[in-house]
Amino acid sequence: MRKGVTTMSRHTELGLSDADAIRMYRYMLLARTIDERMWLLNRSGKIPFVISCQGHEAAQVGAAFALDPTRDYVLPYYRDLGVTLTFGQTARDVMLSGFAKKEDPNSGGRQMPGHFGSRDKHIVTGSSPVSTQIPHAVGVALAANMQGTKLVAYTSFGEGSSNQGDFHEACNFAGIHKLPVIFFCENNKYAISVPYQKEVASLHVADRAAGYGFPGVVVDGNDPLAVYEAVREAVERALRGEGSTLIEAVVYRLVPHSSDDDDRVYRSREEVEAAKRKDPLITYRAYLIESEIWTGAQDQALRQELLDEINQATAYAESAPYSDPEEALRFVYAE
Amino acid sequence: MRKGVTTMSRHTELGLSDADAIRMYRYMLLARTIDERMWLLNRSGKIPFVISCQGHEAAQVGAAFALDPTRDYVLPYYRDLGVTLTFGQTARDVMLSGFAKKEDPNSGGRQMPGHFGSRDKHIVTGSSPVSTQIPHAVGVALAANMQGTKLVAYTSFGEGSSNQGDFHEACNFAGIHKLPVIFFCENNKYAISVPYQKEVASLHVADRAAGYGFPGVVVDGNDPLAVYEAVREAVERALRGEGSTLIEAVVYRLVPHSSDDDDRVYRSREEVEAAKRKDPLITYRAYLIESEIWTGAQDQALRQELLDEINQATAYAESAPYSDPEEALRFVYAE
Amino acid sequence: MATKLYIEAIREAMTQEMRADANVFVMGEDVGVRGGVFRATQGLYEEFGEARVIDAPLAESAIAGVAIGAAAYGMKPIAEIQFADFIMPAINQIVSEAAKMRYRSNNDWHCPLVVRAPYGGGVHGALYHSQSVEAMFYHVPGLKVVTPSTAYDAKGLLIEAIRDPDPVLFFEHKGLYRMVKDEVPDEAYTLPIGKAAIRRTGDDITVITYGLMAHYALEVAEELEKDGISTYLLDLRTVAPLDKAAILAAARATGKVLVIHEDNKTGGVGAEVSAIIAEEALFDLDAPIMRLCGPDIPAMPFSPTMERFYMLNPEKVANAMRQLAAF
Amino acid sequence: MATKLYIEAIREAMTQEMRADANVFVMGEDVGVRGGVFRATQGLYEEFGEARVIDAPLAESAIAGVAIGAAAYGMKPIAEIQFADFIMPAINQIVSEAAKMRYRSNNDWHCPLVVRAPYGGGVHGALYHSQSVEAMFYHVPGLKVVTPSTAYDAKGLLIEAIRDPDPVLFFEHKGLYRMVKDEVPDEAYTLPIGKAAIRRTGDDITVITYGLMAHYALEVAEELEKDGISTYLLDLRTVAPLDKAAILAAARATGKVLVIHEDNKTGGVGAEVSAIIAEEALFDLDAPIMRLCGPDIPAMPFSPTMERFYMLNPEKVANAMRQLAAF
Ligand SMILES: Cc1ncc(C[n+]2csc(CCOP(=O)(O)OP(=O)(O)O)c2C)c(N)n1
Ligand SMILES: Cc1ncc(C[n+]2csc(CCOP(=O)(O)OP(=O)(O)O)c2C)c(N)n1
Ligand SMILES: [Mg+2]
Ligand SMILES: [Mg+2]
Repeated sequence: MRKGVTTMSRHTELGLSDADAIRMYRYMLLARTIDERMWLLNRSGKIPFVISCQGHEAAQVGAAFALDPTRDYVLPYYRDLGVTLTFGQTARDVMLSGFAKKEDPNSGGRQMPGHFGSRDKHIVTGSSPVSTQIPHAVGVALAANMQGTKLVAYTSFGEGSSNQGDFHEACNFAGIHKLPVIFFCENNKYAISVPYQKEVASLHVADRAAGYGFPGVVVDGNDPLAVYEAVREAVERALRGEGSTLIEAVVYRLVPHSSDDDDRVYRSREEVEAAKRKDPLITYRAYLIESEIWTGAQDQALRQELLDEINQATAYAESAPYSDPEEALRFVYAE
Repeated sequence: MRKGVTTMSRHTELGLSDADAIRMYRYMLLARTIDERMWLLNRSGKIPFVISCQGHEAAQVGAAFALDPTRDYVLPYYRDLGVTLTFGQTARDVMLSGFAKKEDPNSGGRQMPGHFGSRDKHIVTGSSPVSTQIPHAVGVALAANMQGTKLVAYTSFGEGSSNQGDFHEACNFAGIHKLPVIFFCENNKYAISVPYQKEVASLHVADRAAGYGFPGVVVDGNDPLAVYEAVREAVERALRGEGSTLIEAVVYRLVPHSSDDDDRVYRSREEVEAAKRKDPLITYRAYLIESEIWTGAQDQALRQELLDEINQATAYAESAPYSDPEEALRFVYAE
Repeated sequence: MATKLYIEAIREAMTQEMRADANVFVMGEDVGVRGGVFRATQGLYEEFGEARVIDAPLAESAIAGVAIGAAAYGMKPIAEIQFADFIMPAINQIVSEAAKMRYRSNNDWHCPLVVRAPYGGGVHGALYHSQSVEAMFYHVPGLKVVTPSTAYDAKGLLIEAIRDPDPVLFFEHKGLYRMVKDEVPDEAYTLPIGKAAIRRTGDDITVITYGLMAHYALEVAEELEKDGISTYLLDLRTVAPLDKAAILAAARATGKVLVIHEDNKTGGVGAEVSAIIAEEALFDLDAPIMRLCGPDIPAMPFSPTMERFYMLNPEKVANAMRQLAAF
Repeated sequence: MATKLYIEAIREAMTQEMRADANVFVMGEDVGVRGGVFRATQGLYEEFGEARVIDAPLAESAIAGVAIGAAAYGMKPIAEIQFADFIMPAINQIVSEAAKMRYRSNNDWHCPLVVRAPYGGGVHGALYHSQSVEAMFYHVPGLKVVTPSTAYDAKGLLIEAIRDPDPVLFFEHKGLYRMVKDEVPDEAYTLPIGKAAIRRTGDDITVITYGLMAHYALEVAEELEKDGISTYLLDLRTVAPLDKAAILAAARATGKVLVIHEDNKTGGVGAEVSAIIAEEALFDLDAPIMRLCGPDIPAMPFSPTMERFYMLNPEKVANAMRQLAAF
């Protein structure tokens, strides 16, 4: 189906330029391609661990695009490569983290990959125990309020993690103080092997917002534009001083939970195949092409460009030095 | 207003006999009168601590009346004297606990008053940290299910305590497994000094049920019959295997939080006076008299009877022995 | 110099730091209009308003977690846990997050948080309003744990804790709030975290302790002096980091060491104090390293007979000190 | 007798107890269809069904709290915490509830709960999948804490833990799961909680340890034997309650004690072991009580250089043992 130049495409209706729409795609593809590389490196024994964003890219990039990296703060979780790339992390950063090298900007090689953090990129340092970042986001919003700074604190987590007490306590706190927080749940219907109906009692995670006096929204997480729209609305609410929003982006994790997992035990291949047909990398590219702002040739070129970038990043990271062993003793306290 | 014999009164409509309706009143009055005595004992320096049920009696007795003490288990909180009396504790039990005597059935004088527990009365032992009993109730229900026993696990807590992570995690667990639990929130609008709008973000605590896939109900906690009705419905649901219910009983705490509190700093006297006019002990007695099943003379007689019981209980408890000091070493583990 | 109550010193430390630094704020249950259930924050709400004296919902993990987020952003939160017993729901935030934020980010982020909590027994607080909880934290690298025994120390150490760029747990013995009064300068001052105080020197026995027990030990030491037993008394003041140099010097001063704490014995702070001495000053010892501690029972009962059984008191302290002196 | 892996012994203990007692059930994250992220519960779901092998929501406080309620009612839950690092959100339930239920009810209620959790490092687990957490619990009266080092001990102690009427924390070193294999009877048997095992006797030095380190120490002891250094090796097996008699006997056997653990040093289990000896066997010592432990840093880094720096290994153990022998 071809559109005439006068027919507005969806991104234009949302106020996004063609270049923006393509930039979103670029980040999604960068995230995916890095992730694929990480798996290769893991399977070839070069890095001990990978935890994936595959299938979540549209949700992550769509959401991060609605934020302002110079104004807002993000408190992502381990899958959120799409968020941290949009906030300025590079393929090299990610590879340095994968190889656990000294230069890793997240942690100097101290943490596993997927444990993001960068003060100058407004990415608050994260840990492994799930959901602990959710009250931190509320604290960032509270602090900014106190200092008279307008910003949005964005935090994301899986639907499994919305069952932790910290989610509840944080939402309630934010609700009471009408804080500018976006609670972004990437609902991929599994917490490792545990399926949605065994981990979440409500039909939607978004239903939980009713308990905190702010809106809960369900959005198709395979559609970056729909996610962008929902998050942008939440940002506007937050900046108007109207408080928090809980957004549930429905996605699917296309690969096992992590490099240590084998998902064949708990998910049928048919289910995974069906989800792959809705892979946002495919559907969004199709959208761009249909909108006549993107071509197969451009796509090929972009893929090559990103691969080059990732190849360089990998080579750099692989040969970069580890921290000296005694470095382990540093930064327990201020020095 | 007089009613003819043919006009059904509310309790009759609920299937409660006149004797039942009066028994409810008796428990309410017993709870109130014991509580008043505890304050006197505290103010005269005889017992170090009191935490009150005053204002919550209708909610507590109405709820407990809908349960079956031989079948169901209760996991109450510190205010729930009305529940534990209805489940068979006596004035003497309460006084032994107030005086921290060896014979105290809750704890042998180990815990403060208001920390209930009695295996043979189906009252699961409780602690001070709020909300920990909520997952225990879910565990009782789960265990009974596993053993093929039909029962209801009833747990109660303040609205402040509904902000703890344990509330959320427990409700979610119960929701997933459709367990026979009644989550009963006694919303007195304060957590010690913190008013509702600073502690709970949702308009009603009951709104939170939406996040757990079971019904949430708000009921007038000053009306024992309304509470009875709501809890009975929840019991029936639970026994039919349809799962949990969250019930919010709106009440008012008529006295300070505890004997260590001074509520004049944070509540206006007008507010307290207004609440006292809705005191369930007054309104429910009026209902009984209006229904022509109770008279002023009977009321006087009952008050005297309860006072006698409490006097005896007090005298008994006061002269009962303390545990020997070395008893403190016992029951750390099975002996 | 004016004498002030322990609790007044604490209140004054907070008040002065809040005046001096707009980033300092207080958050906890009932800390606002009510001024705290012990009145430690009394007057703060009136002076600084509800935006800086926040009555938090009843949710300790959120109190810690929100404070951690605010601290990471650049504020200096003072979170109050109403009773130390109720810090348990916040342990994940304190241990997994506050303690590890600087380390895990390779010094990119840090967490200038103070958590205040009243601990300790002997006040009819029963099982859940009497506990000592310092031993659950002194083992955790990344945390500092302060347990002052005097009003002077409380003020100086609390101001230091608020200014510290890393998380500090500040445990206040609730029995001291209104029992202890000593000279406290009106102006702000700091005392270093991690430095013990020598309360007296002596030749016969060494007592190492902290909190309420520092008072009992001092009282008893003065009494024993009359019987010719001279006591070297070290008040740790900070249980993490421990002042190792001061501990070793104290042990060497007399060669006979008694470690005292109210907390139950097994795995308490006294274990580490003893182990440090046994590792680094063993040949300076003339007697086994004694410990006088609470019994290993889950917590302190409510009944006065059993509560007294649990609690140390000057008499039990005197017995142990005399026993060591006689060794 | 067949040799079995450490993890197989654990699985077998659960399987046999579940067959023997319908009240025993398993609950935790991914313990069902997935058989646990380490496969410790593999096959249980197939044999016992989803009602007794419960895939819990991702909420550790509920896992502990629901299990506690079920235990109070009369079931015998085995709760799995996926990694010991993630036990922190459940501490309030474990410490305030499970540990105190019998005590606070004056023996009216009790809590026959087992909490299993894999702990320990050296497996590229980084800061939050490598920690040792036993020191946060061994101080808490009302809990028992078991840390087996062999498949034989793991099975016997786990069966004992399941049958124990009180709460037991059962910490499995994840590095041992597939590294250690030894003779394990096919039938059910129990070993007493609170009894240490003498792995070898010797005259020159005593090593007291547990977990993975027990293997390193044994390996090194055999090597040192060739150099004429004879080692008495005590494997604690249970860190709460500690086997005091065995500790004292071990210390007295050689007069030179080295305590080893992977957990960081300050306030670790080694502190109490050392303090017990310094209190009750001081004059039997010929050397300071040495401790060889992880460094006092928040946790073990991911990078192999820093992880190796943290972890003890046979070489570091040998150095310490030789140093002590030379004393
Ligand atoms: C407190 C805690 N418990 C357990 C884990 C182990 N774990 C890591 S990810 C995960 C599942 C998370 O599921 P969800 O929140 O849905 O996120 P998803 O991985 O599906 O994106 C679990 C159980 C953890 N990291 N933290
Ligand atoms: C975990 C924990 N934190 C703090 C306290 C101290 N505390 C006891 S009761 C209470 C307020 C409870 O409010 P709510 O749940 O509304 O019950 P109410 O007393 O109003 O009936 C607080 C803060 C506690 N007991 N437990
Ligand atoms: Mg998920
Ligand atoms: Mg309330």
